[in-house]
Amino acid sequence: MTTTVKVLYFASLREAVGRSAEEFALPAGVGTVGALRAHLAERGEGWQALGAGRNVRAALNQRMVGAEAAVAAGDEVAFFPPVTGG
Amino acid sequence: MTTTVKVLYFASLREAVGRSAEEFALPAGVGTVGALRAHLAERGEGWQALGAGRNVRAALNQRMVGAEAAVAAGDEVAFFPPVTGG
Amino acid sequence: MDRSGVESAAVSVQQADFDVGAEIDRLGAGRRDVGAIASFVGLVRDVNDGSGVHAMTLEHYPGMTERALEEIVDQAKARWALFGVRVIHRYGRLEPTDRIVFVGVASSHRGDAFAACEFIMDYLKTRAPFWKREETPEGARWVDARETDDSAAARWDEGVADGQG
Amino acid sequence: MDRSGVESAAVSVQQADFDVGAEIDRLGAGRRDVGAIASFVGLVRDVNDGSGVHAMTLEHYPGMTERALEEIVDQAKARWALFGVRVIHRYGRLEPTDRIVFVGVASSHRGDAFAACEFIMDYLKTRAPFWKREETPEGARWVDARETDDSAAARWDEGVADGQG
Repeated sequence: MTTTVKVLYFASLREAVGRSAEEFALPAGVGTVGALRAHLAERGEGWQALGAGRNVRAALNQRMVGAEAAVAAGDEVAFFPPVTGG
Repeated sequence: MTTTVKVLYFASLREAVGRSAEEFALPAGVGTVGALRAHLAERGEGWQALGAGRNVRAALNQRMVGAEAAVAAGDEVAFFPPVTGG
Repeated sequence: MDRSGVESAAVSVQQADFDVGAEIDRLGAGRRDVGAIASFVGLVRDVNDGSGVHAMTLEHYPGMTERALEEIVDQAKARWALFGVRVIHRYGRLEPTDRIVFVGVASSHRGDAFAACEFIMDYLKTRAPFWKREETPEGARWVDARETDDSAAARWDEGVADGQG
Repeated sequence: MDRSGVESAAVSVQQADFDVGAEIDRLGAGRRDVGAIASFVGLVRDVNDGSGVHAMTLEHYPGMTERALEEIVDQAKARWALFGVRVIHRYGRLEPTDRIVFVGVASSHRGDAFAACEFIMDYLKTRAPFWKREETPEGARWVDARETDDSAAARWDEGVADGQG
């Protein structure tokens, strides 16, 4: 049984963190998209792009969600800047 | 020098009055589009389609106008029902 | 008001059909700063007010029609930042699925393009001298103007009052 | 919700260009009660925020993109009486005058067609996961989201509150 989440990064955020995707083992106590974001922002160089002051959006299993959305092993979580298509 | 106005009729109004255009000698005292309409409405059978209670629009020299628009010899005046294009 | 330098006729009143894709392409052609093209196509429907419609004939007022449409286009250009506008309206006998009218508007941004396109259609519906006569199983009839068309056009007047007057 | 019986894909996310005239024709094809087709084409501009743009690259989130666009189309269909909706959005490298996006909506009446078409564009601008990276003389840069896009999308939320809830 999987104990990780798949995390995706797009656009300027992908460039800042230096990767587009990873499998990430959910630490104890990290149960929401917002907590996962705060946890990742602590990783150091580049990762402050996920910090509290930054305009970051999130999707859970390919649907836009807020920071309060519950995340569990097996989920796909994506972080990205506000979209600019169209 | 001309002493007449050209009067045009369109759509259901054209059918009601039985003509699409005529040269009409402006009678004394008929100085506005509204007065012209009232005068024509008195002509009898069919012409009551121009009567006061009917929803009739008017154009003076190919521009939509209200009843108060001044009309003079040489003008082109058109009467028609509300438009239904598009 | 047309900033392209090359001005083609903005308005056509014709019996012939038209090529929607080609008209939209032309609205963007020759400039590299067009970001948005909004367009509208009106078609003949086989039903109206509960009756079947076999065909319709569009009567118009030659001369005034072109002038009225050009004035509507000029008003749109005065009101929004537009690069190009195209209006085509057919007359004569048309059958269900036939195209009646095309309005296309090119601008930098979509807000102006959408607003101007809908404005032109709303004004055209109340100010361009066209009249539809429908052929139905119950006989031919002149189409009555809709009150909703008057109110659709009137909301733009309110917009003027709210704006620069 | 599509009443045509024959349902073709409403949404395409692709690198290839598309044929606007053919897409609009398809929206009206096979039914005789379509009276109105509103459409929008978005193009790459050679200027943005004061800089020249040589080209841009559109990144997207495969899988989520299609899902997000389909949800936007479903919302439009739930809100207005529509016969057909078509959304095409390109990704990859594009140059000025290239088409980026097409939205087309077929309905009985023009009010629904215009509203749904603009609604879809406004929602797409804030909810579909695309990101533009522009090449300018000063180097490449990610395009910043506009606050006006958020407010354009938000006005439709107010519309829901005013309506049937």
